[in-house]
Amino acid sequence: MKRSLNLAMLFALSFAPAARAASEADYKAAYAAAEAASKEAAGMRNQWTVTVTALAAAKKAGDSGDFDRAVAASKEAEALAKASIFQANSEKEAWKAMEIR
Amino acid sequence: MTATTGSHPTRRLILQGAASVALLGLGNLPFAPARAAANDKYPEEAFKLKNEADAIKALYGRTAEPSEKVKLDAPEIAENGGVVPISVTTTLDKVTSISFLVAENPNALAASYRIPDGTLPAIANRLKMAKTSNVTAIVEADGKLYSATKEVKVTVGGCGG
Amino acid sequence: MKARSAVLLASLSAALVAFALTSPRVVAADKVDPATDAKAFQNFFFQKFPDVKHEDFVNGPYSMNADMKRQWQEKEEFPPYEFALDAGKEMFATPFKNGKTYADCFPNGGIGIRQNYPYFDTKEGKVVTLELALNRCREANGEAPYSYVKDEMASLTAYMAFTSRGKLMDIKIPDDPRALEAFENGKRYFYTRRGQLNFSCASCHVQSPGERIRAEILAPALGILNAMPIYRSEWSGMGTISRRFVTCNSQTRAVPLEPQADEYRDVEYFLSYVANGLPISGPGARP
Amino acid sequence: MASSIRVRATANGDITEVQTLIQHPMDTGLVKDSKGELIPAHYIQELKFECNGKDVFVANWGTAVSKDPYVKFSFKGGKKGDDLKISWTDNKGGSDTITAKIA
Repeated sequence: MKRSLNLAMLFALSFAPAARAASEADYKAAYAAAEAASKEAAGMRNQWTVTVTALAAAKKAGDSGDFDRAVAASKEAEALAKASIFQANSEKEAWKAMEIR
Repeated sequence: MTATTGSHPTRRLILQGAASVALLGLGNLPFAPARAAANDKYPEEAFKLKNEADAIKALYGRTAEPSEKVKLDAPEIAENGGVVPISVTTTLDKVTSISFLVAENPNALAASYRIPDGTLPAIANRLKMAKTSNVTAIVEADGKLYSATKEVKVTVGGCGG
Repeated sequence: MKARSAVLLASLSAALVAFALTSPRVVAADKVDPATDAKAFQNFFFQKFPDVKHEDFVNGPYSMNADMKRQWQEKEEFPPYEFALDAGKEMFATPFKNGKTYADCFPNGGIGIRQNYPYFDTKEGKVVTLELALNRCREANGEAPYSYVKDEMASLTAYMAFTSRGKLMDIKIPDDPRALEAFENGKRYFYTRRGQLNFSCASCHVQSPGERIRAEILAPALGILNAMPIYRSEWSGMGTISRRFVTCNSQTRAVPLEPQADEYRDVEYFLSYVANGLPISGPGARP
Repeated sequence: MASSIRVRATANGDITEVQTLIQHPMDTGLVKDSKGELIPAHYIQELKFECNGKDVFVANWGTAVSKDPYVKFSFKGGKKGDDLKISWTDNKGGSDTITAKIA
């Protein structure tokens, strides 16, 4: 259980509150970063459902012009995607610890 | 359903009359034996009532007293609220009707069975339960009502989506 | 933001390295040895639950809890999968448009063979599951394939499982490096944590079988596929192995792979092989 | 279409045990479908068993009876080979009936 606490800490810490009102450019950049991370996670066949929903929420907020919420959601999606990538990489070896021998 | 009411208008009116008398709370009046056994018509009203006591009154016109002679078998924790195996047996004789009620369900009355003579007073069935609740079996024997109650816990399964 | 996450990742990986060093079995024997793995796997459960009869493990949660077992036995008197079974029997006998039937696609006419599935197809170099073989049979006879997670596939596999009831699981791993790799890949999938809840199949079915996850009792991993396909009260319907894998993934908030993806075929191969010697009890009824 | 009623009636001595499983959705009318609309109530209200011209069991069901409902009871007076007529009607006027032989 200790490992999942680290993971939860990682993705909780990575929310960055946006200081000033976000512009469309901020949203586009944040969304692009999130999308790239999400694609990478999917490529490793270890995508999380919450990443997909956060990304969708970001797009919806972005399309409706609410760029503050869109940037926040994009950041969250990116953090989740990164966490799932980290999980996939660390599990490449970590699974052996639980294996019945 | 409608066909039957068409052909027996008088009987239906009598029943509605009797039902309204019951609801007026003149419960202490000794009811005409016609209400003694659950009559053969589908007890529409009883199934619509939310509260358990009202449903029993609407169905049998009296209240039941708990009895050791009624053995209700139900799980401690239901493996799934949608399929809860519940059964009842009783050593009482001259049983004419058995019903099952789930107090916390949207409608308390779940099922009601007519037991013609020659049929053994033992039934197993599978009921749905909305949430943790008391399950009660009612047995009508020789014109009197007996009951047994057991709590069955119900929760959602799985680790969440 | 960049500096903070770098520090964080560094601390995390440090913790991980420490964790890896302390765990006793850090040196993994690289040579894949399914027979030893299966023996170790079975012994783990036999020792963890000494008073559960070996063949009882195939009854999943009901081998772990008396109150649940009683509810199951009551259901088994007239099981809810009865309709799927009858439908499957009828479908199995109904000829395709070209006059052939499923019996022409399977050894022994498809009767009493479920215990040999999944098998490793040396021509294709991949694991072939019963569900895949059924759809390939349909396509070979000009019929549209069934969905892997819907009732038709469940009915067919229910009937085929029923004809094998009581036979012992008998999965073979040919002496072919690709077969060993498929077994290892299945084992890796089984133990790999995924989803935001960070669970692997083993987190629930090895570490805590018999315990509750809300209302449900967790089934032991040993023999967990022997009862497939299952009628689940929760779905109030039948579930194939594919449906079970897909829903388990989404419960841990991992995006499921497409049904019959290589990983799923391999993990089914692993789980079936380590259950060799335990009886087929499908179709099953579960909470 | 095969009948929706599955029945096992076995007589031992004077007592016949009857088990029935009926294929029916038993919708409560309180459940929403994937599109969020309420699935209308659709449940068996009455299930009748007759043997040798006499009602041996009558079930009145509400919406709290499980999907693909099951019921088990026993009665005296039936013997091997007798006919057992089973019929149900639901709140939408649907119905089905079969006659089974007591084994």
